[in-house]
Amino acid sequence: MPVDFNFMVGGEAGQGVQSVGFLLAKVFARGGYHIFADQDYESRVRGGHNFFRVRVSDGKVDAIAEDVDILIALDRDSIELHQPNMVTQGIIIFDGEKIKGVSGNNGSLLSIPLEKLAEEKAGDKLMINTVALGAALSAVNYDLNMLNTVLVDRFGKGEVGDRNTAAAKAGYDYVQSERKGNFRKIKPLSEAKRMLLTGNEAISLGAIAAGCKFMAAYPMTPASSIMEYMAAKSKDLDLVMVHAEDEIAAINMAIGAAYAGVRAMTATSGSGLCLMVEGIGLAGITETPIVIIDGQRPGPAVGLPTRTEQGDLQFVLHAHHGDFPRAVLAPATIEDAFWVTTNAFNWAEKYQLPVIILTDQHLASSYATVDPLDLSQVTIDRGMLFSDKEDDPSEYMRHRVTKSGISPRAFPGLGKALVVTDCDEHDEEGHLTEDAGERTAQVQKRLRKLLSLKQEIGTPQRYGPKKAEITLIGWGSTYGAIHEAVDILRKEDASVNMLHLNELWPFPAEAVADAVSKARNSYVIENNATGQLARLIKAETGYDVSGRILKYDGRAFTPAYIAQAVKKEGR
Amino acid sequence: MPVDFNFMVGGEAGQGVQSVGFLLAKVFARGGYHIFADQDYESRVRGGHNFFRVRVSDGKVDAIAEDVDILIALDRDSIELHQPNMVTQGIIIFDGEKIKGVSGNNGSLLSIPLEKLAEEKAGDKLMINTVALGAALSAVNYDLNMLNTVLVDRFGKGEVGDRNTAAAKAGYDYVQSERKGNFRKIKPLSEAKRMLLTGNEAISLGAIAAGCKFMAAYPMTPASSIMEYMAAKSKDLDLVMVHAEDEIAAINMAIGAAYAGVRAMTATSGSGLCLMVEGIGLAGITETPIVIIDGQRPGPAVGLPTRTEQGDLQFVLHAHHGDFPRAVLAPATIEDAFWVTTNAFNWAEKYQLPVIILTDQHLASSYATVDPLDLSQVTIDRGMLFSDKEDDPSEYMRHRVTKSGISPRAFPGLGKALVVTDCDEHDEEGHLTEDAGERTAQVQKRLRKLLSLKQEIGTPQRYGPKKAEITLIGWGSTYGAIHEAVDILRKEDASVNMLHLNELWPFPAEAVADAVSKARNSYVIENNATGQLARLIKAETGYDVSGRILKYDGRAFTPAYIAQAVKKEGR
Amino acid sequence: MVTTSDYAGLKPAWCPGCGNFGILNALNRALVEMKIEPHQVLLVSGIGQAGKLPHYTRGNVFNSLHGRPVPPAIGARIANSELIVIAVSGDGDAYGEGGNHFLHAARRNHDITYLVHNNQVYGLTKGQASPTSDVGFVTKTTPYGAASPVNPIALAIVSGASFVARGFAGDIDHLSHLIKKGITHRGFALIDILQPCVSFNHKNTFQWYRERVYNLEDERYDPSDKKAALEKALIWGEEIPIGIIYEEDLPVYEDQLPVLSDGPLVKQKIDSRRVEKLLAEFM
Amino acid sequence: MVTTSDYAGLKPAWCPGCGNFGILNALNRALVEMKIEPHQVLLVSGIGQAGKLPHYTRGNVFNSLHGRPVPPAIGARIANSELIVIAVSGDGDAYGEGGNHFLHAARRNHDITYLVHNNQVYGLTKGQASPTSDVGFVTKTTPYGAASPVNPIALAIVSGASFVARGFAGDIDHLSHLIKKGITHRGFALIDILQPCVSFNHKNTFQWYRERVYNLEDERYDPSDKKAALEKALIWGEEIPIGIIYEEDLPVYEDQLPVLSDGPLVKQKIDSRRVEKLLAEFM
Ligand SMILES: Cc1ncc(C[n+]2csc(CCOP(=O)(O)OP(=O)(O)O)c2C)c(N)n1
Ligand SMILES: Cc1ncc(C[n+]2csc(CCOP(=O)(O)OP(=O)(O)O)c2C)c(N)n1
Ligand code: SF4
Ligand code: SF4
Ligand SMILES: [Mg+2]
Ligand SMILES: [Mg+2]
Repeated sequence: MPVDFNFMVGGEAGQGVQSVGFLLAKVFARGGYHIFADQDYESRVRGGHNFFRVRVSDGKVDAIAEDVDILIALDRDSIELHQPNMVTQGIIIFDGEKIKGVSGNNGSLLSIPLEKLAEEKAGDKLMINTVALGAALSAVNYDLNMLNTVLVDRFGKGEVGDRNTAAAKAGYDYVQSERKGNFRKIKPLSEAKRMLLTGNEAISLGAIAAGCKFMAAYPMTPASSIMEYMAAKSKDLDLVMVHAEDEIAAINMAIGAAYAGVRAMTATSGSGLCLMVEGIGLAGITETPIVIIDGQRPGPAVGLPTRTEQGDLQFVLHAHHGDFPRAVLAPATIEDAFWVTTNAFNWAEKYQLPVIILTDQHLASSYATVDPLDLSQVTIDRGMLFSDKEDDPSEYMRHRVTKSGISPRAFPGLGKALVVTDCDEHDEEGHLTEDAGERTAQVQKRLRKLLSLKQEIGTPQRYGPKKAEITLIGWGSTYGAIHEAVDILRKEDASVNMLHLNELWPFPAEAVADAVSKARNSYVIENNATGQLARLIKAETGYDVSGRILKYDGRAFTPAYIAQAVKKEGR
Repeated sequence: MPVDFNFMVGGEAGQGVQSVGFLLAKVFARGGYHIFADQDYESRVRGGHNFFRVRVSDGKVDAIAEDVDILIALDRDSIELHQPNMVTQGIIIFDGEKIKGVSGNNGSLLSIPLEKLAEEKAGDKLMINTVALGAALSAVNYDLNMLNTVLVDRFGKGEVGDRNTAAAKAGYDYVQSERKGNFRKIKPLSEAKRMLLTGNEAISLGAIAAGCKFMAAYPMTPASSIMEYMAAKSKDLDLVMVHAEDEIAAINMAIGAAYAGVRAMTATSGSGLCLMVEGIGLAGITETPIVIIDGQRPGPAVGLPTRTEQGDLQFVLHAHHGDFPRAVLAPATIEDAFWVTTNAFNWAEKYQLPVIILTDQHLASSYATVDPLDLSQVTIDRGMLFSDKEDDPSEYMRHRVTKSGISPRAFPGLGKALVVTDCDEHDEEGHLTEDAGERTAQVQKRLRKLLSLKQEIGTPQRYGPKKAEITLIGWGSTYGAIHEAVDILRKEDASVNMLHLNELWPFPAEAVADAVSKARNSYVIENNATGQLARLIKAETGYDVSGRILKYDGRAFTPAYIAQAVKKEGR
Repeated sequence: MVTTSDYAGLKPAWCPGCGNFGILNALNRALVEMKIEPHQVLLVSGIGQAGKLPHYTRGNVFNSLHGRPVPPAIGARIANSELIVIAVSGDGDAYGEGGNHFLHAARRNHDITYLVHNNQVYGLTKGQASPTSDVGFVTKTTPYGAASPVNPIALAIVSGASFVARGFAGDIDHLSHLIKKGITHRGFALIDILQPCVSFNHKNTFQWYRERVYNLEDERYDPSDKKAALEKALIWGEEIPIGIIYEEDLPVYEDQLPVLSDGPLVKQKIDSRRVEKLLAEFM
Repeated sequence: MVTTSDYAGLKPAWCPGCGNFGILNALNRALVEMKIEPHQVLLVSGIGQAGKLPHYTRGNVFNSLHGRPVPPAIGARIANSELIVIAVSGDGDAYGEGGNHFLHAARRNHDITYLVHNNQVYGLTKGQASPTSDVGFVTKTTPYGAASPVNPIALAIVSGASFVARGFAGDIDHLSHLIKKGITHRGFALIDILQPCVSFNHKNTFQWYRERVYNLEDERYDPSDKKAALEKALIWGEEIPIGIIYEEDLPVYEDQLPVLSDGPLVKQKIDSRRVEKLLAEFM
């Protein structure tokens, strides 16, 4: 029987929901399963309601499911809120001694004296999480040893590790003896080695692999964990992460570092990006390569700080006054986030412009299993560089007008060439000018870079039959959900395929025009309120999509939601 | 003989080019002529090269001409740079004792000992400007008394006034005696009372007429003169202008004032607008009415600080993350700037959203004669207001979900209703929420306002025959130049008309689609490098224009330039 | 009569034991004791745990952007000079993102009261260093320890604020007294409040502050002496003075605006015809 | 040998008689005397008359946004710790638009030299008040007179800058000496320079400054005493001290970055394979 099984852990902020969820995911990842896990949390540190969903599958999964097979409910709200999602044979694990008088139709209630067991068997009331974890694994007859090694990896071999394994065992045994294995069995598969990581971790790794040596940022959900990861690795990986006073400083520091010759980036979310807009233009006119990560969340303004949205597309395409080139990328999956990021640094330097990576809270904080990354596939292309040795440094002009629009870069202080640039319009040397001719030449030179950059843009990813009556079009983090929705619909004999973009600007107009014009019905699937990609498609191809499946409540799409919506549109 | 005559004053910054130019314009405006005058200046306080062009016509003019009839050259550069533009019978007035060895084919050289006359007749070397002014007027046999009253208005009746009139007379007499009236004659017309004012003055007057009582801004060319005008009138007109520490503070102060119940605005240019982007979203989500003046200049970044461009269109349409309504207006002429501004305040309050007025350096600092404004035509519509008297203040909810999307406003402290709002997503009361349903309701409510706002948008202005082979499409300050280009082309028997937009968002898609689809050839005329309106048309109508006549060297279009370009496109 | 129940707002989403509760109580008490009704007050806050405070009491509320409570507070105060305007920030909000507004609001001496919940850490975003984190404070964004902190008290004094005080969330009586003084004071009144964050700041705890704070009113201290105030402002470590550190009658920005002497701007009528006289100037 | 001609840049577009010429001369002289070659220097400026300076000398130049010379200067300094990084601002640039960066760069004590051409007015935008305009200074944007000014010297000291000086554009010898000291100093070195603007500031003229400035080196003044420095910082009016007002050896931001001890970041190779060990942590 194929495995596609869903756990959920629910509780208040501060109860360790994240930790239980992560360990669950880890233990199945170690067992060779594919994992997709997402996090739903409020903008508070204690209390409220958080949950963590772990989807365990023996095939590749890139999206979350709505159904829940096993719910670990650390509080009463978790039961009340999520019972409707329980499958009929689902199990709700909770501490009946703490949460009294629970009832309901969906899912059978499996009350376990979590706290008591934690105290008795592990000598620590706070171990209830681990007891629940053991219980959950027991409810699918999973291998307890697998959990033990994960716990030891996490908590060490000392007392804490021991107490955790004891707690896990207590939960495991309790369920076994209570229910006598009267459950479905999920066994570890052959031990395929996969990594389990979040979108933000993938981006950070991509940046480091690409040789990013400088990051400056200001904390903002969901981008903060990138700065935190970079900071944590700064010593070992020889890089610098500056926690700046604000986002304006952050982007300007990164620009300074990039001008001086190191690969540099910043990361933020909508509100912070607003403050970086002037810096984007600074990078544009000084032709300084920088990478900007925009972790989208619902706007406008502070909006829903810990939720997801894809509402920044039109903003990042046009952020800043005047006309100059930029690139906009949007990773489709967690693995893609790694590759897109390495690519971003190359494009930034080859074309000497700002590259914006649009990710979102959903991609940023979801976990997925990823096959080992082949680092030998990472290419580093620093673009055209001026060399003192080959050319006369006294002739160097930072903004030389060339056919391609690309002027070789030199780095200040590394040679004798003086590297001069200016956020005023400048002449070829970089000095400020008001001359109409020089101005025109520089504008054209900068825009010419788009011509070759356009050639780099890959064809959007297609999935499903070449020809179909319905084409679902998406971008960025919705890839997994749309992909799976196609499967669901095709199983129901619909003629559906998918077109998905992870490179948004320069826009692959031809491929999209082709797809939209050929489909009888084309629907954009977007996590925003107006269909920003649909608007972009219209602007770039003239085509109207036939429908927009939009969601802007801050929650991610599920495959089932999309499939349902497509069917509704069809009616 | 119809009058359409062009003066130019050229010289270094600090030589009083602006003052001579303004007085020239004034003297002809007083004489009943229509005036259009523009200023070309560098980003420096002394030196360099500035010029001021004054077009004098007996019919309405809204654009500058390229030809020069009389050039007042205060330095040598002025002659060298502008001689090519002189008409064959043109005259170059200069001080041959200071500027020696001048020659050239275009325009006859009229050397006048300006400095000597200033010293001898007015007792002040610095009066050379006024001497030149007198000379220029003499060269068209204009009424010297008219100049005298203008000088007295400007310099008072005291010694300074006297010396100025003496200087003017000296120049006037010198030319009369030298050339014996051997010139074209321009006589004052019936004294039609018209105002002579700049675009920024028109905007300021519009704001004051609309009841704007609070402005906060940070100086930036070409918007600074709005803050300076507002500050100058703050005492007499009972308003407040705060020179803020930066643009972020400026827009946020304006938002605070608007929230508290007064009409409020800010003004800036591209770089400053970049810093206001987060504030735009704040106004969006808190539904606070503010008016933002964006005086466009060439970008990106600091670009060409004292030049003109229309490069902010796409930026202001999409500035900020997330989806929420806004309005974007772009005055066509200096008179229009007044009306557009009064309108902006009404829309801002009726729909409780940010309204952006796109002007540019050209419109901001050009002068035109405007027929007396009929203030009784100014309407004040403050939108839906909550009243303590009619309703129970304890039931008041700032963000009540209504059919129109508009929730009545109350002002804090004026009644017992508590006015609560938040830049987080909020519930109807204004308190922060993370609820998916409330979020969705608020997004929809805000976007619904666009439906009624759309009804307010007027039909774009048409000029020329209803049907034509060529339609020229423009927006904002290019109105005058395009309008006149149509005349030029039609005189040459071309079949041309014009479609011009001064209300850009919500976009009048139907009218534009109709025009573009009916014209055999449609050309956008835009002061930017990529054709931002063309892009907007495509996005909103799906239609491609047939061509783009673009200019992005920081200089405004002239009618002749456009006519020429259209003919080239046709080929 | 104004009672505590008039100030009963939504249930706080703060962590149990957070210092913010003390500040909320002190503020409510001050307002009640001053007999101010909720509709007379405008609370303008930024984003952060501190920024949520206005939702947990009652009044007019403008919960603004991160780092930006001060400018809208100024705008609103100028628009309606009858409003009691209180801006509320966290330390990151006030001195990090909002540093520039802080400086200039102090310098222009706007007539608002500014409560800064200074927990020396970023609470809402989960524990990064703030501009006031003690030197060496290790967080996920400052693995080598935070740089030397800003000194908000000294900054406010040298910038020109006319009322500069430090409170402690653990001393509600004293804090509510300071808040009353701040509200009564004409001009920019900064109250920087030591606020333990039980979740992310395990250094500057209630205990830590309690062992260090001492009340300036207990010594013969004259807050009108700027030099002495600056000396007090430099004290931080074994001892931490709380109370009014600097207070002076200094020119207030709003007082120099001629129009405000005719009453609140918001109450003044709009009359387009007044522009007539301006039009004449262009003839 | 480095000579003055190495520093001959474009022809300045400043007004004749502007104080900026003195600053340009003093800087060039300092660089020549320190035997620094143009390619070793990075000048990062903002927008304003002061911001144009780098074009009028020679070196690597990053002419940045208004208010933003400091952050890119920091970024560049971290990227290449062998560069001599000098940031250049006007008073509006540094203390208005750029106020927040100023505070925090001082606080973190980054190793750059910061020249602020303080003409107490906005020059390039034609005469509006600046944050340092004397109180009461009437301009088109401050018709009722400017509010009390920021005190850059005091701000820098209380924020944590380790070198704080004031120069005068009319005393090139002294100023060039200060600039040399500033460049040599490790840490954030602010040199606030009194710079007459002959076009828009008719109050604070060469004459006005000359009558007031006195050199701290002429009295027995110890710049390492913070309290004394703060007292000096408060002096403005009849007398204006110039010279090094505060200097201390304080921890420098860049010194705590472990990677910089291996030489400039920009010289370090990119090696993607080093990520291998990180990948293992996710298994
Ligand atoms: C422009 C912007 N940048 C960053 C954030 C993210 N953010 C929200 S609160 C906060 C800091 C909170 O720290 P503090 O101001 O000290 O408040 P506390 O939570 O400690 O009370 C940050 C960085 C944001 N909302 N907006
Ligand atoms: C974001 C932004 N705001 C405003 C401006 C316009 N601007 C250019 S220079 C300047 C102020 C100049 O004053 P200061 O910094 O004192 O330099 P000075 O010209 O006096 O040397 C301003 C406001 C700008 N370029 N960018
Ligand atoms: S994180 Fe800290 S500041 Fe925020 S509510 Fe919890 S204890 Fe208070
Ligand atoms: S305006 Fe002032 S600061 Fe600018 S160049 Fe002229 S004198 Fe110097
Ligand atoms: Mg804090
Ligand atoms: Mg200045």
